[in-house]
Amino acid sequence: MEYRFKGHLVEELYKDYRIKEGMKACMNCGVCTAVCPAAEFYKYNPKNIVNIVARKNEDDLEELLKSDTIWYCGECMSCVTRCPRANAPGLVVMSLRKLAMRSGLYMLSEKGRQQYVVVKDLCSNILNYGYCVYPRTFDYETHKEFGPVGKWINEHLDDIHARLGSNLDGDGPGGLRRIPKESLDQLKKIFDVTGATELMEQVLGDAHNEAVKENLTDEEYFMEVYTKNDPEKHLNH
Amino acid sequence: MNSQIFHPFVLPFVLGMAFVLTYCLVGLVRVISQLPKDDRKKFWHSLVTPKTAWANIRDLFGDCLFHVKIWKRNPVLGYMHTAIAFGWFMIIVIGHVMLFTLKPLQGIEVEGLQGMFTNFYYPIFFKYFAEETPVFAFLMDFFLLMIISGILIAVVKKIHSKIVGVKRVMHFGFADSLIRFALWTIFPFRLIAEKTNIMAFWWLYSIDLLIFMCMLPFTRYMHIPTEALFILLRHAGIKVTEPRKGYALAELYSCPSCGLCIDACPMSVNDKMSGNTSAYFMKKLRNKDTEESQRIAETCLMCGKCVMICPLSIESCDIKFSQRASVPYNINSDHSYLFCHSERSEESQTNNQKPRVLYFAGCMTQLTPKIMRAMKQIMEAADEEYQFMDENGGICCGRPMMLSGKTAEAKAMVEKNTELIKKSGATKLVLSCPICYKVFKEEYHLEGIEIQHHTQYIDDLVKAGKLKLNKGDVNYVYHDPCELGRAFGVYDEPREVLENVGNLKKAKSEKELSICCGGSLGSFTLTQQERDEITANSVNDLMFNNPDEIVTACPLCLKTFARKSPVKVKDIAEVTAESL
Amino acid sequence: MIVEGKQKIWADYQKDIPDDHYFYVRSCIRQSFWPASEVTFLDIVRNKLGKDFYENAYHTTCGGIAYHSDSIPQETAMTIIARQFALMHESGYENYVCSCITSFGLYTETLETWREFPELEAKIRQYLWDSCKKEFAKPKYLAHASDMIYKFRFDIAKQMKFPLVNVKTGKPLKVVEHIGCHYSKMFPSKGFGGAEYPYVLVGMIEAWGGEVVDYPERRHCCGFGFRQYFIQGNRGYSVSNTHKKFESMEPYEPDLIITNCPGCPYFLDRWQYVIAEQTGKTYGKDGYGIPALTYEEVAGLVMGYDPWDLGLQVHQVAIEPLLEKMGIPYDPKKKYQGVNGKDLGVPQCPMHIKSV
Amino acid sequence: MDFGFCLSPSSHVKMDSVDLTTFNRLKETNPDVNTCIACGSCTATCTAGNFTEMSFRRLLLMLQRGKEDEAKKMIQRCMLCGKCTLVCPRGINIRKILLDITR
Amino acid sequence: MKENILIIGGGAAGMEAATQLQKMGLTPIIIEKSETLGGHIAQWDRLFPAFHPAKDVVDKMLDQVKGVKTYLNTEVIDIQKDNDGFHAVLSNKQKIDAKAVILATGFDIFKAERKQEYGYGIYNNVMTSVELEKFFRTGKDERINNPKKIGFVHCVGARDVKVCNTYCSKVCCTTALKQACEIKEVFPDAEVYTFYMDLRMFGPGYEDLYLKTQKDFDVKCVRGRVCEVSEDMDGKLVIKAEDTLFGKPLKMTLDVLILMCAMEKNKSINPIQQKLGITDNSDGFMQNKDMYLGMNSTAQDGVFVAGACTAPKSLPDTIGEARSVATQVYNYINR
Repeated sequence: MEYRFKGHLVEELYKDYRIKEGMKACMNCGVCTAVCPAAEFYKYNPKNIVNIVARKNEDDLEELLKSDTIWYCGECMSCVTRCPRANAPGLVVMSLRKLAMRSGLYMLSEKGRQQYVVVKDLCSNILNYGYCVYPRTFDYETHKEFGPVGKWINEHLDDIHARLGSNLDGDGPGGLRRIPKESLDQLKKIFDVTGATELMEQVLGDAHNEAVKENLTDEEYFMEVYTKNDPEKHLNH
Repeated sequence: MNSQIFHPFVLPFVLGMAFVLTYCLVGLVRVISQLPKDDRKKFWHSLVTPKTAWANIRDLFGDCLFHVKIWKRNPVLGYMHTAIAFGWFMIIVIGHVMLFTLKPLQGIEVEGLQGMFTNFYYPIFFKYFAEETPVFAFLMDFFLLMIISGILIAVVKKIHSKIVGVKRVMHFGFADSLIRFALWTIFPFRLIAEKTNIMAFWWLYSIDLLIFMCMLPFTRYMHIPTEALFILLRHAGIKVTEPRKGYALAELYSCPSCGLCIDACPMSVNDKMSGNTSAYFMKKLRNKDTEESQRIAETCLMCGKCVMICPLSIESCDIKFSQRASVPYNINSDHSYLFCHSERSEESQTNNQKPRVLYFAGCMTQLTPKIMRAMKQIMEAADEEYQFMDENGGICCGRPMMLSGKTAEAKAMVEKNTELIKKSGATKLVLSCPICYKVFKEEYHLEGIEIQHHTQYIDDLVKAGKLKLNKGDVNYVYHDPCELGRAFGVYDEPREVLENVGNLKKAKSEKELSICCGGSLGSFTLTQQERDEITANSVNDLMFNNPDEIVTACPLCLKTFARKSPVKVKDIAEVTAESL
Repeated sequence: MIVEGKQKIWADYQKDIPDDHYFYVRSCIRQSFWPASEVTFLDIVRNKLGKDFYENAYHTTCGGIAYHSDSIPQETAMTIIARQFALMHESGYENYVCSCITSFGLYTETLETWREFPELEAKIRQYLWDSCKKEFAKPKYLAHASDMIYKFRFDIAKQMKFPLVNVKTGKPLKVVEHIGCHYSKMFPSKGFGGAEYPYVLVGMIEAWGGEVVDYPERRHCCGFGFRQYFIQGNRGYSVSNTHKKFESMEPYEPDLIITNCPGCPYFLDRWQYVIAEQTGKTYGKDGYGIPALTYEEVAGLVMGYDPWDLGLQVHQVAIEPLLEKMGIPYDPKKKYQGVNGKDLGVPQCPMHIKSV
Repeated sequence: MDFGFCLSPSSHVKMDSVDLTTFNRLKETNPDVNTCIACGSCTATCTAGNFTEMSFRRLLLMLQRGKEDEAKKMIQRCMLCGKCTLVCPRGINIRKILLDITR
Repeated sequence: MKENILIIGGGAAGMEAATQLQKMGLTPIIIEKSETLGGHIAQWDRLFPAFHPAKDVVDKMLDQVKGVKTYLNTEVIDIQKDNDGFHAVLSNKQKIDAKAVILATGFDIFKAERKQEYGYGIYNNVMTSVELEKFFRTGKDERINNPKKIGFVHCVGARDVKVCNTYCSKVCCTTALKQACEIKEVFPDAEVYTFYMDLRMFGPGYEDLYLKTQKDFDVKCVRGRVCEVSEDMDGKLVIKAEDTLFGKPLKMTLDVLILMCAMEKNKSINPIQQKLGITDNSDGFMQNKDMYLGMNSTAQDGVFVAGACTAPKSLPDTIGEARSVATQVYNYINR
């Protein structure tokens, strides 16, 4: 299969500052796995990931980038505190994820393809509103755990924020104010110069192509990726 | 001479005899009824088939009376057994001849039931009731003395077994000691009674016979009547199916506990382990001590030396296998993966179309890569079209699974290997491991494919002039692997090959007497230390003539000896390859 | 438990931050889910304590959530942060305080990475110039808003009306403190009390009369996990981790949970509802659940703010049992009202977890 | 209500509640089960391991960590060839143990 | 030839060096800051690998140094070097001239509370290997109440960047197994677990001890570093680790947890060490010339080192070094 950085995955990975910072040498003591919230529930072992990265083997790395494994981490960084060799498995995972996305290998795993959802939601929130999370795009129907109170909040969003002192979509400072256009423009420019726009367009493009392949609309594909949940495949019994 | 037709002292004998005959009859019916239907048919058939009938007669005399096999091993013991068995047999025969040729009681005609009754005991107490002619008297005395001479040897053997060349003897309980004592005294009492006619000795003689016969079924002396049945069953070609039923039962009771297998057993390197020998196994199983018999069955190395040395050729290993199989293996072995993962083996088959020789190294040989390398060199030097079946790892031949008594479980492996071998199109299968060799020979159905161990194969190549070997001046000793030597009689081929590459020295025990290396997969429970002791003993035996190198033909023997040997241990393939 | 041992560690992990003149940066999650908390924070520091906390209308998200969801490159997040620093610098401030823990972690990580790799800082400086024509100065002091409340905890205690005490029994309330993972797990020295026994919330609880509960899974993550929550199919991870924490704290019968991360109270609150819906199990007394509050809400409560001004009605777990324990008066009718008593209806009652 | 996800089972080895009946029984007849140093020789040489996940050292751990079912499943793969026993540096009679586990 | 040799430290290294130097006809002077000679080893109950009583060894050593001039409760507070040799000032104001100085200042035990996640000094039932040894000696420790489950954590304060000790402390593995056997002797019904990363059984009979630990004492060795310790409602310790050989996170409750604390250089000697111009190596121990032929020498001519002041060492190592330092000093004096 063809993908970007083929034959140069290791080289590319080791350019990432997070690898420089978080990948020293592992002695396989297992403290990261012991404390890891993901290792308890997923077929996941951060120690093994660090070992594969340390091995610098192109084939192993390709396998890893193609797999669901790197997408189980919750980036809580609890592992960072404890590692006796000052590795940061959490940071290593972040750089792996970035490489998986840039190389296109992320599209080969169920959990990797989910990047479409977060990239689409979070980047559009940032570029449109200047916030990662924005209440008007936080919908009860797709977040049932928001609960009856959440449903009530969604239904009376303006009233409740007004009651609680937000400056929802207002001018000037204050919570949830409308970010001035010049600031939004600056965010867009930052996205452009730092590669976020490129990454975002790539992910949206990959998803679109995949949707076409699966004979789905982008929206249908989005919902499929958003809801797909196969416990047997991922859970660690 | 007493002019009576009856004296009460005959009663103990009559009782004893009646008991033992009844017991044997019941036992006979039991054994025969326990045989599987087909086996029973075979048995009846064998009795009337001239060939087997002749063999029966030959062995009944040869084994039961003359103990030919014991003579071969140890003439003193042979004489001892013959003297007692044949002597006793003869005085019974002569007694009967006298009964019918000489009128025991002149003037008194005893007929009908009473006649049968008196004829029952007359031959046993003949001298009391009748006069012998001088010729008969001489014969009787001769055989009686012959028996007593045998008994004297037995007494000596009991007191100091080494004098008669036996290191270890069985240890028996009270019952066995008592019956032995009875046996030893029967004939001296008879002699004294006959010569002195003191009534007390006639009584003692008869009571001894009662003791002997009443205890017979419960002691090792049961082998005397059972042996005859066993010989018949063996000649009928019947095999062991269950550890304590039918044929196995006949074998169990045929074992005379002579103890010859104790010295032969490689485990007899110390007192504790000598308790694991077949004689004890048979005894425990006879006594229904399942726990102990299971333990011994699992400890046995299955080298087959006890079977080889047994005067009766009792297949004790087969009984041990069936004993092992009697313990359930609660795992449904699943070797279905073998059939999903065949690509690997097929891969290596594509590069060579229809080879003449298919080489299967086997699991153990994978642990001794030097054998594999040597075999490759040899086959290349001989310019053979060959294919290496398990160069990248293969499937077990199935023998270890069978050794544990899991015949059905082994089938999956046999099937898969058969499939691979047949697919290769080769006409000859060469194996490096005798363990594999045995199972391929016995359990695989590879019609049209010649199966050879590499010793045979190399020998063939040398004889065909395909291999030119340079003779060196190294002194070799050859160790016969159990499953190549004793199992298939492959003794000469390796020796001939070695004669071509160096000087062959003799081991102390060779060929069928060779001592297991101690590494055998046959044993499940021997600890490493115990195995090491066995190995050390076997190495000592091989080092008898101070060879420079030990050569064997089994990867497992090679690995095992390497632990303990003071000199280099090599496989015959290695030695051959070095001499190319 | 040997308290002296902890005190020793707390004494070792004290960071030096000034108590005034901060450039205040909001949190995406906090302003969306707990809008009144930020309002309360600013009210306390500005009006009750008279401090200078400046908010600039042009500041944006730090991008931390997108960064930790692997949606934007590290350079993007760093350049957004550099822009925020530039705004601070332009506004004449040197001290930077943020409301979000993810932000706090990211700011710390960024500053540490720049320290270790100055060439990366130079690169970001260039990016910022290329995109915004701005230049930044790194803050002299970086703090999280909970650090400020911790620092002012005794000042707040002086104005305290309702201590963390059960008015019926007179005993201190049992309080679970939950620290956001990114507060000090990556850089233990950057948080009050370090990574293992953080003091930032414990200090507040102690100062306001509560009793701290130390349960086995105290240090465990709430389970947010960024992408593990944002994608519905992954939420099992998130709820399972919260579940694990509640199972561990349950025997201690805590009265309330106090958090310094804006996300954690959302998960600790809403997952109690989900666990109840899915398994029928509720934590806390009488099936009400255990309230999980922000430190601003707790500070507001002890200082006598109206519970509905503090936004306690936007929690799914009912707050009333806690208010009653603390003896805080409240008007049940006003709970779900809008501005000027506007009728906004009442949320539905969940199946298992009780509401008043 | 269907949220589209649910609580996941924990994979932690809970040493407090592990059932060690089989392992303890095994230990009585084979005290050397305790002496495994997890060097992996058995796994590396395993004939069945060439095709499957079969690994004796892991199997012993499974029994000690309450995964008896998994262990029994793994044994099904074993061909009893005994190579593991030959290579074990601690001289553990592995084949015997494998047989005993099943009894 | 009655040259004074100043030996700082009256532990195993100092005592043995003094014994040898005296036999060579030199005049060793031991300066010991505590009130007895013997150092750490005198606080020990039994020695690995064969459970030999430490007192035996210490008593013999004490007997051998009987004739050596010894200052107890005394520290060197100043030292100068000139062409005549070294001039030391003791804390009792006394001045001593010596031709050579041996630093035999030994080690300190890693302060277990620095490894915060293990909760030493916070959770009642977390104790150190040194405290356990004291329990073996005295039979008393309020934390040990007929425990049913006991855990040992290896590498506490060693092989750990987070506490700035990246070295292996060498003796803790063997000590842990020794102590595991001993506690099993005291409480045969208890389950004993050791959490290790590598079991470094480097000496004669040590691997046998390991085997014995597994086979005869049924101590369960789990490969994985304990990650965190917490206390439950009953005051028992809940630990988390990964069973790395099994590849799964593991959780268990223990009654007592023993931390196998590493050796660190005894830092109370720092001022004198600085005055003598001897630096620390990257592990924080004293820098000797090299680790092969110059192991007893330092950058300062006439200043020698022996024992655990240069690296974590076992008792036999230390005695060996003490003997070799004596030879070095003798050659130095007679150069």
